[in-house]
Amino acid sequence: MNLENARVLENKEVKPNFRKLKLYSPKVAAEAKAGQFLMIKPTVVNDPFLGRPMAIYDSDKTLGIIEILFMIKGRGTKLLAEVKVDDALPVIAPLGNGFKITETDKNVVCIAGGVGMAPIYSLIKELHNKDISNNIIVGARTEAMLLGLDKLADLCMAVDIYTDDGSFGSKGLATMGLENILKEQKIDRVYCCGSMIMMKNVAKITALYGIPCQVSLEERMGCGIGICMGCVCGHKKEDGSHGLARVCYEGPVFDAEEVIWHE
Amino acid sequence: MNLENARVLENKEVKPNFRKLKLYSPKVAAEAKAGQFLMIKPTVVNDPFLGRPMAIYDSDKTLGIIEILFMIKGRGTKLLAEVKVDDALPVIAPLGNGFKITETDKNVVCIAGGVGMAPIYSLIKELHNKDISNNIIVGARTEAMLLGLDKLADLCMAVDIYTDDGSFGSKGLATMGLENILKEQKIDRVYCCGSMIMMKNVAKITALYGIPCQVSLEERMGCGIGICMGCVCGHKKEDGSHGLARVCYEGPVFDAEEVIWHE
Amino acid sequence: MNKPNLAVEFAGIKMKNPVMTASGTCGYGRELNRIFPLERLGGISVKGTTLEPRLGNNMPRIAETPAGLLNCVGLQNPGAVKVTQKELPWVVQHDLAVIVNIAGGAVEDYGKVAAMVSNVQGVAALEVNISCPNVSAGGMAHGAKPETAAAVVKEVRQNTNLPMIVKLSPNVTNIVEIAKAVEKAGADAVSLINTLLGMEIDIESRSPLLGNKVGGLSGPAVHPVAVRMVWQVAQAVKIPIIGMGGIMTAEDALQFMMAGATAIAIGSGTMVDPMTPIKVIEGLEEWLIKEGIADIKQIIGAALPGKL
Amino acid sequence: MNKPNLAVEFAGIKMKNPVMTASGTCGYGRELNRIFPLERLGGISVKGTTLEPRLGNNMPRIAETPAGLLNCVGLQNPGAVKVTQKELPWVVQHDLAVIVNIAGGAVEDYGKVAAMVSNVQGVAALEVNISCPNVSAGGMAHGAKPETAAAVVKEVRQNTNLPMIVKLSPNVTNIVEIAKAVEKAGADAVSLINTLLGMEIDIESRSPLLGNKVGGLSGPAVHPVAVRMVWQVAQAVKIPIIGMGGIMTAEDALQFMMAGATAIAIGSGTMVDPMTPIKVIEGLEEWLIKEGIADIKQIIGAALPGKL
Ligand SMILES: Cc1cc2nc3c(=O)[nH]c(=O)nc-3n(C[C@H](O)[C@H](O)[C@H](O)COP(=O)(O)OP(=O)(O)OC[C@H]3O[C@@H](n4cnc5c(N)ncnc54)[C@H](O)[C@@H]3O)c2cc1C
Ligand SMILES: Cc1cc2nc3c(=O)[nH]c(=O)nc-3n(C[C@H](O)[C@H](O)[C@H](O)COP(=O)(O)OP(=O)(O)OC[C@H]3O[C@@H](n4cnc5c(N)ncnc54)[C@H](O)[C@@H]3O)c2cc1C
Ligand SMILES: Cc1cc2nc3c(=O)[nH]c(=O)nc-3n(C[C@H](O)[C@H](O)[C@H](O)COP(=O)(O)O)c2cc1C
Ligand SMILES: Cc1cc2nc3c(=O)[nH]c(=O)nc-3n(C[C@H](O)[C@H](O)[C@H](O)COP(=O)(O)O)c2cc1C
Ligand code: FES
Ligand code: FES
Repeated sequence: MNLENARVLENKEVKPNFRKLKLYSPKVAAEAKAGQFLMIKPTVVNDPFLGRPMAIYDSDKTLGIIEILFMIKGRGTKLLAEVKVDDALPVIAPLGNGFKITETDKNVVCIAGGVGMAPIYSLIKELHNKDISNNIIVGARTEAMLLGLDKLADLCMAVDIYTDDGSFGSKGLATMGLENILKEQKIDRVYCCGSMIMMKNVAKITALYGIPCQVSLEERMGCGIGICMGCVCGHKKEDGSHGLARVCYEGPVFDAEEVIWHE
Repeated sequence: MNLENARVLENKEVKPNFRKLKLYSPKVAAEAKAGQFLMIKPTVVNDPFLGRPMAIYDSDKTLGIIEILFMIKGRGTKLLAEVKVDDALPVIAPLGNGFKITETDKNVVCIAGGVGMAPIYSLIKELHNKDISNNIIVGARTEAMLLGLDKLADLCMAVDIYTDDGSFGSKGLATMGLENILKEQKIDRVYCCGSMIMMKNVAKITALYGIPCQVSLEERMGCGIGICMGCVCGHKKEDGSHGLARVCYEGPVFDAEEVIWHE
Repeated sequence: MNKPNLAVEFAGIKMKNPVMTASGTCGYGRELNRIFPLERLGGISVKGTTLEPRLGNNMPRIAETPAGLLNCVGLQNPGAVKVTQKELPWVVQHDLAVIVNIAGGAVEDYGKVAAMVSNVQGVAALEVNISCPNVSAGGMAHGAKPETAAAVVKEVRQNTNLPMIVKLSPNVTNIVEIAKAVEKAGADAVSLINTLLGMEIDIESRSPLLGNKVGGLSGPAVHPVAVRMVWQVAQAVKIPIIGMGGIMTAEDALQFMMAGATAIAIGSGTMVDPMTPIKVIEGLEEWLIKEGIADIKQIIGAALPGKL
Repeated sequence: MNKPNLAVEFAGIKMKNPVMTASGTCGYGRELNRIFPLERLGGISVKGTTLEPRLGNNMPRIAETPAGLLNCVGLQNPGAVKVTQKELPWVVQHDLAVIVNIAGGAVEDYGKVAAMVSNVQGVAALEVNISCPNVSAGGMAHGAKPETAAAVVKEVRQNTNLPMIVKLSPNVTNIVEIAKAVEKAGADAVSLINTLLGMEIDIESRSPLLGNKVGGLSGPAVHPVAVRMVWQVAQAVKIPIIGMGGIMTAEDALQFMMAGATAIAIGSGTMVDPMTPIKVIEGLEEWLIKEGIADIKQIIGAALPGKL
């Protein structure tokens, strides 16, 4: 884990309301694992006060570069959208436990919903490097919210696309794509990051098919480093008892079956 | 009075711990009078919360540029020292009443102590444009705190320089220079901006010689626009009664004889 | 959509929009009127008026704090006679609700000031500041206890027919108790919050920075405390509430209204950017349009229990 | 100049420097120890321990505010048994003052937890959090009144021989009164301030944002209130004070010490930047060197009246 002011190399709009930041941060780039995140602040002063959790979208150890992909949502991301090249942004990273890849997996599924593409893309890259066969499903409400397709194209990866309104790819939910695949192929593992409802449904489907699944959860965070108990989710322990786990510290990636989903 | 985010054109160190900012602000440049000030913030967010009062050091109506000259003192000026070209800084300006110039004056004295040069320089420029003969006295603790000499040289103005430690110019206080001039010449008016103790002494001397004097005061400010009563100084009214005046609104320039100086 | 209706009416006070400037942060309106037409505001609460002229506290009177400021202006004002003769006649010419903030040390002083101010035609209401130290009770604020707060309110009630807003101090264990006490004593509305007592120490001189040592904290820093108090008080009293504390944006103001405030006031925000009240008014209008709400009154108290 | 002496000793607690992490913002130290060696700290106040395990409040538990945050974690902790068996034995291995923050609903619970924790070898002191709602008195905080505060303190006193620090709530009209009451009841030190009660409303959903509706405000926003309270309490009690509230820098910490605090604690500052406590320790040392002060104890209370 590193605490540093990372220099902005690029701040680019990728779609209306979505931007990508390139940051110079060699130490983080060297350590980052797929599914880990960072806490980032748009200013060096105390306004905003808290860091914003953001998945590490991409990292390049050689160049010492990391990327984040984000949606402009509230005040913090609005300010983040306005940072300039050469600004130095406070960053704590990499944080949390990323996706656990099983080297012996033959064929997996990765599902990204909307900006959930951020952690999923770095996972896809790693699976690609490890030559694990991967079915990629991307879902979004509408075409304007489909992210990361350019980067997937650069990796020459085929992608199954679903939009709620049918504006691009198939009309419908990404979970439809998942069911199709599970019906037809032998799948060793499913990975997912998207809205809570999407992840809950993916967890349901994979449980039905008896296939292990990992999800990357989202919660409001205070510290991002496990000290404030601000970001807990309902969690089944190994002994079956119910408790709480910190999304920032025990997560953000959990085995889907450990998660107690809200109704 | 204008409220705007002024773009930084240049941020330059003029002496260790002293910097000059050039800002693009055509409306302010068009309105600014010598001795007026602005409220400026180093960030667009709420940290720091209050604007910092700064004299308008120079302005160029044609180019739409204003300048401030400042000492790095506390957190706000530290942040101001770090702004980058193209940053947009919240500015309220021009504020307060500047120096009152009497067109019929023949021969005046301007005294600047340290960073008090900021408002005095713009006054010198205006007197120069009006062809009023001007004796300039600059005082500072030491050579490293002598400011604006380059700009005065550009105006081809002769300057009497005093440093407390004799590191440059004459050793001693600027008030010594004032007494010398008052003994030798017929002076119509004295203008001064410097430390409180310098201004108080200048006020004493000019009172003794019966020469009108204007001083530019400094006080901690809340609003800078006269609404909070945060910046008052002791003030003699025309009827001789003692009251309070707002440095930001009735000042910052006052007739020295109106000011009730602290002991 | 048509322009949404921003007007509110409460305790007999009519405002074209719910946005006021807070007492002590807008003088009598003269300076702000040079920046924007005062009529744009729903109301103005003028600087606290005391019976005698007051010079206020020693300098420094302002200390910056994280997301806020401390002030110890100390009720500098020309006294009730000059205020009623010179200041109020000017401000009441303008088409906005003019609220006169009154303050005092002794309980009787409040009554006297109230009577004097009530004679001025065009004043919309009194705002009774009970955060001032109670001179006859050892310097504790009038507003610190239900009984002392009620005593001031009763005294003013006897001296005015104007709507009476009572401005509550947040420096109490139980704001609800105080709000109920002033309601019972005859208040027509409450406004909250006044400033939180704070201190900044100058580590160079190793002493408190402000001339008065302690000062009142205001600005965004106090916003969550103020919203909480409005939300609590709104559930306990029937009289309307003016909410304030740290409002910088329309969103900040909406929080107060959803917490139960009928109108809101802006203090520190105006000091930092004098256009803040106008930006808030415009922001409220935009938000109503975006949400398709025809009348701002519909959101008052929306976040109170039972309203979901 | 030689290295200045940063060590402080008070109420029988020895610290190599006056900087602690505040309860609830450092767990039991395990996570921070991966970032810097825990021994660098003067002390640690572990997460509030209750008799029974507690799951805490619903999400969201954190809301950002201007220069601060609201939390409603709600004392999530594994309960006194697990804390004494699993957590404390780990943290007391480290060379720093381990302070165990205890909390409860019923007065007797405090006594029971105190007794259990006091059996753990190596604990330096107890910190009694009296900001929790008093279950047998209708949910008002124990710390809201002198009598109820004193009752908790007496109960704990009977169950421990460890130094007892009492942590005061700032949500009171008169903090001095409470501080005096707990001193009289047997407190060896006081720590202040706990969080200010606040609320943030989510204008999208038109309801309070936090799972518990209200939460505790901390961070720089509260610094001036906390400094003021320490300054007031320091003039009224003889027992030492641990000051906290919004410390981000050595300068912030120095304000507390000049106001009369013997030690200081950092909470929100650590959350935003886990190196904050270390930066503060280093900053204090630098400041002492710059000022030519050999021992930090010399500045304790420097800003109190009569010290100038
Ligand atoms: C582990 C993790 C990884 C994430 N990765 C990404 C990513 O790669 N790209 C992306 O666009 N978003 C991501 N998010 C969500 C992102 O953190 C929020 O959208 C962002 O914090 C909103 O900040 P704001 O200032 O714009 O919103 P505001 O509402 O102004 O924020 C106020 C506070 O609420 C918190 N908050 C608000 N919404 C969320 C949310 N949905 N999740 C968590 N905290 C929230 C903020 O962090 C802040 O503390 C991630 C969240 C988590 C927990
Ligand atoms: C009318 C006027 C014109 C000024 N012109 C100049 C100028 O041209 N160049 C220059 O270097 N300085 C000038 N000053 C002083 C300048 O405003 C302060 O040095 C500056 O505000 C310090 O800010 P800071 O954040 O570095 O200090 P901090 O101590 O961190 O500031 C904290 C607060 O105190 C206020 N403050 C601190 N010191 C002063 C001070 N000496 N005067 C007023 N407010 C203060 C700040 O504005 C801020 O609100 C002027 C002051 C006034 C009133
Ligand atoms: C400089 C200053 C002066 C104030 N004077 C008064 C006053 O005279 N009477 C009063 O009731 N409140 C006074 N207040 C309190 C404000 O009216 C308001 O209640 C408080 O500042 C919170 O609002 P804000 O955060 O928007 O500033 C003053 C506040 C400030 C900052
Ligand atoms: C997330 C969080 C959890 C807290 N939990 C506790 C607690 O369990 N017991 C306690 O006495 N104080 C608790 N506090 C209060 C802090 O210990 C401290 O008193 C307060 O936050 C002020 O300090 P700060 O501004 O440095 O954070 C908590 C504060 C935060 C932010
Ligand atoms: S955000 Fe603090 S524990 Fe997870
Ligand atoms: S700074 Fe507000 S009146 Fe001068």
